[in-house]
Amino acid sequence: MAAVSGGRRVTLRPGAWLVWGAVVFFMLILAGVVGAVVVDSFGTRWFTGWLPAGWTTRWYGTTWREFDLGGVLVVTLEVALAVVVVSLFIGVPAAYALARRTFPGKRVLMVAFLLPILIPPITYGVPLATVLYKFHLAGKLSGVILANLVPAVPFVILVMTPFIEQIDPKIEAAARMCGARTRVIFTRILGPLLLPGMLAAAILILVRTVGMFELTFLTAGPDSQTLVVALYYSVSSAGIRAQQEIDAMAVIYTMSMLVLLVVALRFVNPTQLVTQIKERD
Amino acid sequence: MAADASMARMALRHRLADRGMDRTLLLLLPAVIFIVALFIYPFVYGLQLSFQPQPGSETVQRYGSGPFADYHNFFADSYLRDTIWTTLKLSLPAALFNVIASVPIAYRMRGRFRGKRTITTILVVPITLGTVLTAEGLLAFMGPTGWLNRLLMDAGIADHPVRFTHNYWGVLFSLIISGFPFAFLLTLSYLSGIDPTLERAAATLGAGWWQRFRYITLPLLAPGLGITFCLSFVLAFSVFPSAIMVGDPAGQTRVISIAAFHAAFEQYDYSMASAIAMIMGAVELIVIGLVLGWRSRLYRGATGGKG
Amino acid sequence: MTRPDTRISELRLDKVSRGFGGVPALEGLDLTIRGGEFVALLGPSGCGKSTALNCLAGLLPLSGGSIWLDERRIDTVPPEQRGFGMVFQNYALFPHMSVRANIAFGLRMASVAKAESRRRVDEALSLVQLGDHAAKFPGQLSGGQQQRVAIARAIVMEPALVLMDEPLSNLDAKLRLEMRTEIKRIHQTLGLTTVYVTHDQEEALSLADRLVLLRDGRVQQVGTPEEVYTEPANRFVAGFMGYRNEFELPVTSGSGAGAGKSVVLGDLTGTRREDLGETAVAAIRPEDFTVGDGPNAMEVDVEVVEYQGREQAVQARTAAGAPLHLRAAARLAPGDRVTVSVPPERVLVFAAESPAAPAEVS
Amino acid sequence: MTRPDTRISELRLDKVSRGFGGVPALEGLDLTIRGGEFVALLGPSGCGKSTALNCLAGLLPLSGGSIWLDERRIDTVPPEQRGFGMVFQNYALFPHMSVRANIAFGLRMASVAKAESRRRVDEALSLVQLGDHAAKFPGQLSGGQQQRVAIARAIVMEPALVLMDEPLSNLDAKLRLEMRTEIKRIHQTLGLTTVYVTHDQEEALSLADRLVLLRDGRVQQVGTPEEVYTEPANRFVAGFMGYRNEFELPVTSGSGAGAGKSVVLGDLTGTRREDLGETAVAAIRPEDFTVGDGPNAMEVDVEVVEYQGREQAVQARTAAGAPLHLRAAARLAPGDRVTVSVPPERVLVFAAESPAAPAEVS
Amino acid sequence: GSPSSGGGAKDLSPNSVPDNPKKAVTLNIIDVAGNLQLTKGMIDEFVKTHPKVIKKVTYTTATAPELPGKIKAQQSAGQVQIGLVLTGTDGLAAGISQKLWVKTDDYASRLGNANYLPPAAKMQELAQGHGVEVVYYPSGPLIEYNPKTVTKPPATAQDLLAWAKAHPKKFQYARPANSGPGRTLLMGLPYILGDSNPKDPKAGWTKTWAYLQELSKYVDYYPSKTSETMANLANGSADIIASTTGWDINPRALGQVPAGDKVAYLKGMHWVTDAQYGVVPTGVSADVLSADLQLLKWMLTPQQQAKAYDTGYFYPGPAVNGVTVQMAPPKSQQVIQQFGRPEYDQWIAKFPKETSLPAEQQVAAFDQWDRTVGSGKVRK
Ligand SMILES: Nc1ncnc2c1ncn2[C@@H]1O[C@H](COP(=O)(O)OP(=O)(O)OP(=O)(O)O)[C@@H](O)[C@H]1O
Ligand SMILES: Nc1ncnc2c1ncn2[C@@H]1O[C@H](COP(=O)(O)OP(=O)(O)OP(=O)(O)O)[C@@H](O)[C@H]1O
Ligand SMILES: NCCCCNCCCN
Ligand SMILES: [Mg+2]
Ligand SMILES: [Mg+2]
Repeated sequence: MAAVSGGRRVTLRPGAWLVWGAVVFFMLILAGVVGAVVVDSFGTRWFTGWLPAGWTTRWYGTTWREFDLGGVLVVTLEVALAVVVVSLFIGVPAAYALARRTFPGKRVLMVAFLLPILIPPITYGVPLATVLYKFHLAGKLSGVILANLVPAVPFVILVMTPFIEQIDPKIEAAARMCGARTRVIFTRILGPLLLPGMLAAAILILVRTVGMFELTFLTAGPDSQTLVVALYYSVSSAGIRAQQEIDAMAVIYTMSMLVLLVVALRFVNPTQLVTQIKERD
Repeated sequence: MAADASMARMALRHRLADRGMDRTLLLLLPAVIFIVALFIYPFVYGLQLSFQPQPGSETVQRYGSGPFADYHNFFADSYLRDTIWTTLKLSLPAALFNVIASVPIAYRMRGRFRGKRTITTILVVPITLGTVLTAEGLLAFMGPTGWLNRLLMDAGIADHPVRFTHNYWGVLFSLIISGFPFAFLLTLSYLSGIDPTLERAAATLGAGWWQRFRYITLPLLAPGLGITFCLSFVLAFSVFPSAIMVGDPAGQTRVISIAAFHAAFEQYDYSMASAIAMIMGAVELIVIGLVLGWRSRLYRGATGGKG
Repeated sequence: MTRPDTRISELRLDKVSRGFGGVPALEGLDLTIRGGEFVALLGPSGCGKSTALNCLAGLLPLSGGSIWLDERRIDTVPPEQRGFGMVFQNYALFPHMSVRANIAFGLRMASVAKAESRRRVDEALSLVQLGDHAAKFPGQLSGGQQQRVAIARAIVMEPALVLMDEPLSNLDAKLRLEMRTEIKRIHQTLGLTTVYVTHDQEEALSLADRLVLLRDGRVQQVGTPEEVYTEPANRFVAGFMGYRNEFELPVTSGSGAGAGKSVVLGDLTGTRREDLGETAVAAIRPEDFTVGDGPNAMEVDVEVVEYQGREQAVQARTAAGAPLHLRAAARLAPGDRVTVSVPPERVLVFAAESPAAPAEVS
Repeated sequence: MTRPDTRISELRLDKVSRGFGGVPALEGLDLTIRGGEFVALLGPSGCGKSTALNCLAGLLPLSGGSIWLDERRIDTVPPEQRGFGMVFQNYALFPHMSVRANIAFGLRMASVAKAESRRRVDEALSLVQLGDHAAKFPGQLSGGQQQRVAIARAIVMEPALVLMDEPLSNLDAKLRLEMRTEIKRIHQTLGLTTVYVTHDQEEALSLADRLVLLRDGRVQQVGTPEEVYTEPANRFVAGFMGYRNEFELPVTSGSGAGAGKSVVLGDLTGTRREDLGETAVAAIRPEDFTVGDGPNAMEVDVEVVEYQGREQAVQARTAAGAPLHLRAAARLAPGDRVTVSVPPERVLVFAAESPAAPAEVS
Repeated sequence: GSPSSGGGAKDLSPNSVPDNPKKAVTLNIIDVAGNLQLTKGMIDEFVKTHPKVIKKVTYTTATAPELPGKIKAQQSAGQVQIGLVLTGTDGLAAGISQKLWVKTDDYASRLGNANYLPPAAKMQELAQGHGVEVVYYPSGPLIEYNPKTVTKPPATAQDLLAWAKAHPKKFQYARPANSGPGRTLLMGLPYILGDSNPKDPKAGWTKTWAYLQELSKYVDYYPSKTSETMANLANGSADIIASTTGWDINPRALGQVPAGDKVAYLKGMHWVTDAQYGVVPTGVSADVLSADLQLLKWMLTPQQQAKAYDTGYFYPGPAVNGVTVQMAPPKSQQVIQQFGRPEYDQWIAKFPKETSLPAEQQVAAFDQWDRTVGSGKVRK
């Protein structure tokens, strides 16, 4: 609690130095990892040496065209946003019930919610896709969204349950006394209070959805491929592909996620919560 | 009569309410319907597939076509069985490290200071990298001719390139790079729900920063950390692309999903793949069961102060 | 403010019970509240007052009994549909909303028009003297300010029934007096039925039409302030209502069922309130003693004197060694020996086995 | 309990200030507290009492000034090293610890031996009458029970300085009286220096050696209870200390600096407390009026009568139309016309421009 | 997993498939072999010139392993949306064993006589009548080296082993299951080493397995994709790697590998040929199948086949007779001119050509390699 003691002097204890040191170290490694890929994606060729022999942006052009990334990005965005929104809508109320009530069969239910996260999609992906094709949902956006919801909904439930446990039920009681129905309690009371949690869950689901290869692949049609399918293809398909092209695609992938992340963080600060108001200076 | 019936209904309602069953449980309905409709059937399908060894497969040749033949095969063949241990050796340390490292950093990020948002963002950014960029980046940065080895050699710390990739460490690094921000983001959010007044109260009772952390913040954070660990562990346990790209997929990092992938997509033995996937789920369930069991013994409730 | 359209004509609690993990916190509460009545719940800390309010509000499911509003059973109606207002003991303000938004919340729920809502919130704000703090968040308010927001939030709705759980506990005397007057005024002009929990006797006496005395989840006495004050039903109620001095003495005369009101215990003459056994307990308020000779005169030694403005709170000891509390306008000092007296009608005599005000609240 | 080894000989606050976002909550507080002294902070809600305590405890960094403990500057010492105890206005109990663990927390921090710790916690538990609830968690306690845990938690440490922020606000009258006595006893036997925030005048008067009256973050008066009660420094303090009736009248005689204490305002004769201008304000406590003829007699019409046990709180109106509050032992009823009187020494006269008790607390 | 009893995939009888689709179809093509690089030009031109047959094509790319699952899901649901699959031998074989593909032989008359090159004709046999070979190349095994560090390239398998021993960690090939050059080396070695039955990895490859295990001692690690071996060759981490004609020309053309790097073959060289196929999932509509057949036929005309020269990706590429570099698009010609190797024509003519192993044996060989070579690697 540097904030408490450090009214006028800013002191860093050894612990703080250690922590910040580790953070800086992590960031340096990260910069190296990301930097290497970014630099390579702009290099003409880079066999050896600190930097590539020359610079070019051509790799971006070629991958963009080859995979029709414009369309793919739009699809990716649509799928990711839809999955995030729907999974929050389904998951948060369920998490609420699990956080606030103990009832017979709760354990069984918890395991049922855990399984989709635990069991690799290899097992259930094809039958799931079959079901979706049967109902004419697969092969288009809706199928990809539904399939990706399968691990996303449980994920939201798991992440949100502890958050809801943290919130004093008295506050809800007060809202009810003001005439707020359950829906309103969710939108106006719990919603804002749970914002950091929902934001965290949303970001993580976004990342997982955008990165979910199997389920997307199995249920996507030609117009509903997402970026990761193209990316995995470029990485692991047979054939010869310039390393820079893969790197360019990886950078595009990362940049699009980054844009989403930064936008999300602009709107909501994950560290902001009710109690922060109490953190007097 | 009608009054009696309604009385009985009321009484039932009282009893149910006592056991925690009231209309709040309706909120579970969409999630339950969703899971049943889109998961349970496919899952049961996969489960029963795992009990039906594929005719002509290696399993059947060795162990016949009994319902447990695939499981038998898995546990009899050390090449397959060892993948459990190989995977645990990667995923447990990675998940533990990610959770443990995010706690002090998240703890430092409370309160207000300049640049906080920037640091938070930078720390969270790696989740956007994706496995591919992380793997390519690790190979390029830490590879034999990467910047890191160049630096080490130019600085005279090493005289030939140090192997950071294509082994256990490469995969561990990638699990940390992609897993840490995840754990950090969750930890930070869980932490933000704890009323700072409680720590102040502890301070007036003579608790130093470590004690405040140890006895107040940590116990209140622990339920969230339990979940964070579980999720981090699950992510790390199902490591696949990076085990191949930056690991040593034939040896040190032949993780269980490689075995499953191999069975499904190289040998086209879907029932073996299902069996392996079920085993994966079971191993994870055991670990998570332990963690959640421990969690259920902790205090879980409002951490917003005022008792 | 306009009168709300729905008025209560009667609210009936029928054997309302509630336990926590098997331990009863409220047991068989029977109470009928008339529309427009102001009922105060009184009782020692932990006796079940908040539990009773929460049950009324619908926030705690009953473990037994029922609640009827104008012959409609409401104990299974969810709280948001009961249309009651509540001031919580711990305020339970919405931490993420400004003071204004907190107060306006209920109006928003009731879809009150913007302008009208603004007007009513402003009115409520000035009522609780928080006009200047409307834009602050609860975390930025002092304790008393938070409490006032809680009051405003409940009152702005003008609900048919208001439940208030120690709404003034964190306010200073002056403000408390003002708020008390306001609450009374609102109660009267709007005819709001009010159930009020307070630990402040004076508040209860001056505000309420009827008092309900609880102890360990059970009703001890229900009555008008005057009844409860002057004719406490038992030793516990007496103790709770300020009869601080208790003398357990053998009954000399006047015991027995058929006997008159007057009873003599040792050298004390008092008024019988219950059937008595061999020994009985005389309960006397400190302020009923007067310094000087008179009925029931006794000599006491002054031990502790506390300054309390116009009066002194004096702790003395009788010749028999029993401690005695009295209030004195005259200046006394520790060590003084004085004669005090008390009229027999102010000495209430209860059966000894009647429960004392609990030493250990449980 | 044993006496703590470290005693304070003097705690000095030197121009201590604290603002929130530019708005001062405490301005230039100068106060010297002697070791063993019991100081009560009084003032309207939001005046900065909690802020002052938080600054003292080290929980809020000062925005100006300094704090000195026995000539050692401590305002930069972190709270855990100050060794002060604090009862928080909103309790701040540890939700994940049982009542016992909450109380034992400080002892555990101080590495007090198990057995000793157990003993002290038991003592504290019985002090606050919570022996039966030791195993409960804060969320399972009633409001008053929580508050008592907060008291026990601070007191069990026997800290050299205890800071108490409205520690008894949620307790019933009887228990409050008992707890008050306990606090006084602990204070005296252990010689703990105590800074106490309360909104209860009676509590402040009876417990404190000295009162500090705050208003909008500024000290209005520092003095013994008697001084503050009988000789309020200004109109605000008077209003706050219960001089509820204020009459603003032209000064007829006795104004001016050199004049004597007696002053006449219209038909009221009073005692001057400040230099006066053309008009002045006469402040009178409700309980200083007596029904019947006497000095300063006036005829009033009774408007509202509140039952308050032995006495009635009466609201009346003078012939001039001014409202008047009084307390009466006699039975009055609305509509009665009575004569009331008040001795001139109980009519305090302040300058009209002296700040009134704020209508709007800011 | 995949539902075995889907049964939704309706089998069309050859008579029910019209010569021309009733209505121009939208054809969804999925490429799991990188084949579009060679054939996209052919397809696009077909669509342009036959608007009545195909009104629009969509291209999807994917990897071979996951493909059967997707097809099965569609077939079980009776909703086959993929009209044509372009695949290598792996996807082809997986689909055959799981009965995913339409029997194209039933439509031989519609496809016409493809006039395949002889080794290509052998590769077509692997399709067992369930697919149409569209491109072919002789592949490898070749070794590619850095002439700056390797002055005298190994000429025999024993030379290579000795060189690897002398230069530990400098020889590299990628995991055969994931790498064309890797698997070509694996399948070519039995010929080079004179194993008893090069078509039987379990019983007939004694020398090969012994050789690879010995070689493994000097191998640092096995990358999981070929391009990594290429990168290592380029950056100097490796000096000799396994390669094929296409992996030699195309990466140098792309600048992934220094243009000056050289290739060599080992004594006893047999080409292990490779090909890619067009296959049609059962369950497609008659119209789609009709369009597929016309398209495949079109792709096998010499003019279209010439496009398969590409930029050396599958050098040479064409599967049918009578196609020369001169017929290829100018860009193609120019790249082959610059990065191609004149000796390839000689080598192709000179060395015997063997088909790659049938899928089942390949899987067995990969599994054995994984268990005994890949994981059995002694850690240094
Ligand atoms: N974090 C904060 N941000 C802004 N203003 C604050 C904050 N905390 C307190 N204040 C303001 O400072 C003033 C003093 O607050 P403080 O809590 O000291 O009052 P108090 O005297 O304890 O009142 P009460 O008797 O109601 O508890 C109040 O007006 C309050 O609104
Ligand atoms: N959630 C709970 N679990 C267990 N016991 C509880 C719970 N809530 C309340 N209690 C117990 O029930 C009893 C009644 O509590 P309640 O809050 O109604 O008291 P109260 O009369 O409001 O007291 P106070 O004046 O102190 O607020 C208390 O003994 C309390 O400890
Ligand atoms: N959980 C495993 C993730 C698998 C991604 N598969 C990509 C396959 C590319 N051949
Ligand atoms: Mg209560
Ligand atoms: Mg305060």
